[in-house]
Amino acid sequence: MNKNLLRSAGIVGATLMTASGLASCGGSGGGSAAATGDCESGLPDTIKIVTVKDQTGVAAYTGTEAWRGIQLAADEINSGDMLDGSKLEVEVKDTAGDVQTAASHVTQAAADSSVSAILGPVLSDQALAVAPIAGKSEVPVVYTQAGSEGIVDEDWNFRATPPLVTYYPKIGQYLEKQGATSVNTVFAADIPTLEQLSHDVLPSVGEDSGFQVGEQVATQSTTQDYAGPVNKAIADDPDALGLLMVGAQISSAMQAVIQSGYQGEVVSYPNAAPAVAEIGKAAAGVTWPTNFDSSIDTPEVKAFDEAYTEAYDGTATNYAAEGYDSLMWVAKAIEEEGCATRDAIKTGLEKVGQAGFTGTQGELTFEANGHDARSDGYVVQWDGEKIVVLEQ
Amino acid sequence: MSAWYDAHLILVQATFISFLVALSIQFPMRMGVFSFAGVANYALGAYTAAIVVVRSDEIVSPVVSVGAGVLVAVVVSLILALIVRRLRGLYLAMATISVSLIVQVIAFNGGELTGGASGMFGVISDLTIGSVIVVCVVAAGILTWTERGTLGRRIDAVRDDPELAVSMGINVNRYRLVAFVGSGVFGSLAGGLEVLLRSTISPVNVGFSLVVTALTIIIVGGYRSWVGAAIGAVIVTWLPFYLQAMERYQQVIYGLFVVVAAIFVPGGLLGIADQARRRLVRRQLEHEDQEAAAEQDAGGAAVVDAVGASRKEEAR
Amino acid sequence: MTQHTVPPTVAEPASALVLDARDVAIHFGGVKAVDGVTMEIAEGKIFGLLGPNGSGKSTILAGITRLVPLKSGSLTFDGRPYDDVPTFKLARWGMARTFQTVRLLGDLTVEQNILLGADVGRSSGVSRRAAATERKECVADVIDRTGLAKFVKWTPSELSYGVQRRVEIARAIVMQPRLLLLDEPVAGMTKSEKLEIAALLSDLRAQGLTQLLVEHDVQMMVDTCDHLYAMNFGKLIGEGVPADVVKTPAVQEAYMGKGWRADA
Amino acid sequence: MQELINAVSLGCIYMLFAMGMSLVWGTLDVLNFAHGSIFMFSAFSGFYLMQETGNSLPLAALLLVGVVVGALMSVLAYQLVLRPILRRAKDKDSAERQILIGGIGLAGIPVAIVQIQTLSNPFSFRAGSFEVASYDFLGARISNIQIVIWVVGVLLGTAVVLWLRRSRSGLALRSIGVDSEVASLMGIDQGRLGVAAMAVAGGMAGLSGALLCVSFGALTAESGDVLLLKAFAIIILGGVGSMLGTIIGAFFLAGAETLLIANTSGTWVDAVSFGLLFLVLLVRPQGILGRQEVRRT
Repeated sequence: MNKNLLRSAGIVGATLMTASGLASCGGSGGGSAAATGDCESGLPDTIKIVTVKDQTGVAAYTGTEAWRGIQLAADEINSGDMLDGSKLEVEVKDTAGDVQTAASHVTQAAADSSVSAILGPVLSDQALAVAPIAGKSEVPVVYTQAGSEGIVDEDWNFRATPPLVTYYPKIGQYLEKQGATSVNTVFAADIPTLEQLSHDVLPSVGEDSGFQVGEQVATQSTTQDYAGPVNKAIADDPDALGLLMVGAQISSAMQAVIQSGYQGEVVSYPNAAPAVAEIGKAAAGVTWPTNFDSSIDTPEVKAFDEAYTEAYDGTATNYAAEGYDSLMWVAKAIEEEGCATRDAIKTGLEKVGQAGFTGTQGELTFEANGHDARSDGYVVQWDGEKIVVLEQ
Repeated sequence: MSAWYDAHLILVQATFISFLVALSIQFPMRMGVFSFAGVANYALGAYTAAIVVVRSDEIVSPVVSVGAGVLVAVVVSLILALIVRRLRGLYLAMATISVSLIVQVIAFNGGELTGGASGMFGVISDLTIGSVIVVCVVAAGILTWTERGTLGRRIDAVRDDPELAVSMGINVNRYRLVAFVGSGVFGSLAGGLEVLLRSTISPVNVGFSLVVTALTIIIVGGYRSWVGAAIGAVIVTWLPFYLQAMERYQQVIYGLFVVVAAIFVPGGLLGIADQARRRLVRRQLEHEDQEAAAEQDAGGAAVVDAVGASRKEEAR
Repeated sequence: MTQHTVPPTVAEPASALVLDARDVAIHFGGVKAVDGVTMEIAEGKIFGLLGPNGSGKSTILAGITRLVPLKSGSLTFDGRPYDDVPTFKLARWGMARTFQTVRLLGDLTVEQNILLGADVGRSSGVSRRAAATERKECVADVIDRTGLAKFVKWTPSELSYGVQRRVEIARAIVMQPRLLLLDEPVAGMTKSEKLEIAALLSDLRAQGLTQLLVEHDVQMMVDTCDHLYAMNFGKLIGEGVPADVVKTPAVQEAYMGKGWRADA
Repeated sequence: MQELINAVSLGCIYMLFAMGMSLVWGTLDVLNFAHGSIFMFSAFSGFYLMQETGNSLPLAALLLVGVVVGALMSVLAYQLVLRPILRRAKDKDSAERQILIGGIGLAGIPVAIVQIQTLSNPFSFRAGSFEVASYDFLGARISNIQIVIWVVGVLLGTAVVLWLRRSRSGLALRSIGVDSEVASLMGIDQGRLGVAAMAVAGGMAGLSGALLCVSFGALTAESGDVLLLKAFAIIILGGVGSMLGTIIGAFFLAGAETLLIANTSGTWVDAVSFGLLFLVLLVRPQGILGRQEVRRT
């Protein structure tokens, strides 16, 4: 129950990487079959990739969207014959919002010697449980979202989504332009990433961009009534207000801001997109940095959005874009090595990562020896009817 | 076998850990103590073990790290037992849920020590599933002893009728104290072993949902014996796995399953077995009675009378 | 075998009284449920406590067994004051009781219910094994004498009411008590069942078991008891030889002639 | 002043949710763990209806949908699950356990259905014709939905208390709570009264679901869970069986939470409010207005 809420919170789990120096516990129990065989004979006819993401449960929307992106990527790879006649066969396993289920699926996929690589879960707590398993059984796992610390510290683990905190500083340029000198926040303190945004990232951005972070009102994932916290945060009438929480909470918080009559800037983060769209005109002016938006004007985004709209109606989401990029990364790795064993894919992912590539999330570079994605990000704003890109 | 085992390792581990978690609530329940402090004990066990492992420079034996957690949980349980000794029933349940939630919030706010909201990771140890199984077997052995003979009867009396129990010379308060301590031991063992197996722990893992899981295990399996907890742990761990074939509707099916169990299997699956056994014994007795009536004279007739009276009683 | 029900002499009693309850008062909020009652229970006799519903009989039993606290007064058992001794210890000292309603454990068999009484831990044996053997013999003996041999494997819900009550008495007797408190043991029974119980109690007295019998069946009290206390509104309204006590105006009035004349 | 307004609004919300749960717990011995799901699903039904018909329903219609769906679900839960459990249970303790677990199982079903339907996205009544607006009031701000919640809270709170105290059926219901055996001897039809009580409880859950969906801006499939635990705390705090106790408990918790948020770091809110609950229980083991069980042997 409580846990469910918190899990839905984990979606945003993007975190600044800190070199914590943890040794990987990688054992030497690697398997031995198709996906772990040799590369002499080139690529097999089919390469099996297992996707382990929430299709039901509290975070269903993240996993189902990511799966859509992955399928689009697979279609493109297979129909475009990118892998020299060899086909990707992607399969999805539902974690149902449960850590244990996620870990169990990864263990099974790892034990199945025909599986070449795994696309890992989106929630940080699931990813944290999966990471050591990947290390132990020596199977490459590529995550989207899942931004907590400690995930890609383990060898064999890769992340295709730039952690939120790495591109969030972009909001500084916007706030500076608006002449903001004081910023207060309301944030969900039990979500590591959001706590970090409020306590560390915003204040340090402020030092460069000329604003100070004052009142920071901590709330919990169990908080439902935002009238109190919002009123406390706007008591000294700051120039800008940061709203950093998840799911229905962000709607509640915006509702409270609108009711309070607050007139300053409101900044948030990518989770705000569905909430502002729901609220409509009253939410005009809410601004946030993001790694993807369907209105961004690059050829990659245009093509992806078109394919998405054709396949599923509606506009592409960041989760779908991340899923797409993650499989593309794997395909590029296979292409690079000309081999689809687990070892080769791991090496390929590292090589492609170190070189960087352009995906739907823009120009991706990778840190941690090619394991962890980074991008510049964009700043977007809800104008009352649609999302417009301010900083590209 | 080995391939199957490798693929299902997580579920096998989870079964044993769930068994211990369920015991942390079932053990006090058997003594009539409706306490959910087991979840708090799980958190204490897990965090203590994690802190010991992560903070020390050398490799710590699981005996030391898990043992430290058990020690902390037992001390806390003893103090808690003294504080809440006036509370009964759902009031006690609520008070102990409060304690569990407070422990969770402390974990959130523990800063450096507990890793705050992100929790702790990299809790590396050489604990094997074998040791976990040994712990479970030992626990089951000890519990078997408490479920039989004099001690078993006394525990039944303490649960079903505490006033009767004291009138029979049983120190009910001491049993209640033992109930809390037992909950502390089982809960902290579950937490400590789990964190060493999984290498991570965060406040998310020690919330109210653990209460729900443990309760479901106990009710589905049966609350009167550790065997019930074992049956429940297997079902609650493996059923969702096999329900995956239902895809999106697995949670709906699972809910229906629990509802049906609650209505039709009040004593849990273990209760069904018990009932069947009893019915068999009764049938045997009746058979003997009939033989006795046929063979004996007036003395036997009186017994048959009494039997007849009790049958009428039953029919009412 | 019968000697087993005679409690082993623990120590030389300081007083001839098994139970001495002096000026006992028990209040619930503002209600004076028991108000200054004195009872002296001497060894080897059956004492009766008579009174209509709500007169405070059961409450004083609860006070004597320390299930409810006293407002004032003092309690002595075998010469030892026990105002701050918990109920379970009292049971180990040798105070056994039955309850007004049937309090059998539904999940246990008759035998297991009776064994619960034998578990009390007042063992006088030298070794544990000897104690266990003694206990076993005692249980077998009691089951035999209470006529429950046929029912040992049954569960309470399968028994008639009368048999259930007999199981309760058996459970109390196997505790080898020094004093047996019986709270309305024949309420709701047929006449023949009542006679059976009365005979059982007299038999126990013959073996030297001191008893305090709480009832409102006047006839049975007169027939069974050696000494009678009568209560109403939380106070004693008479005591002495049973046949005399029930004839006093106060008792007659309390009972409005009901049970007594009808049964006489 | 602003804190007071916020606290009273939150208190009314807690009260509306907890009263229904308290009603059936105190009278029918049903601690309904599905109450939170009923709350959530009622609101979702309004949302679903709007989405499917493409209508922008007015607030009154959404509230009505909430009440009807809530009452229906609650009665169904009682007739199909909770009542059979009560009938089969051999004693009070086992009934308590089975009811608890039956409720937990039940609760999971609507949550799972809504998760499937929404893919766990929040849902809201924004497409409705009701516009949230706020006004300055004695130097603080109050919104129209807050006013609606106050009015509904006061009216319903009073109505339920009066119903239980004054009306014939209310008194009969209370007598079931005190002693169901005596009540049935007195010729009280427990089945029909039980259904009525469950309908009232479910209706209140549905109403609060719809109101909260507007007031909080949006709900998710799991929104009921948090409230459920709080309502559990509130009822225990006030004392099971006492409606007035539940009302006091609701405002106590709301007041404590609002004060805590205003004056401390918000991360300790749950710890402090459950800590307070814990302390109250230590001083008064039966809750603030709970019946002290006097047991005469």
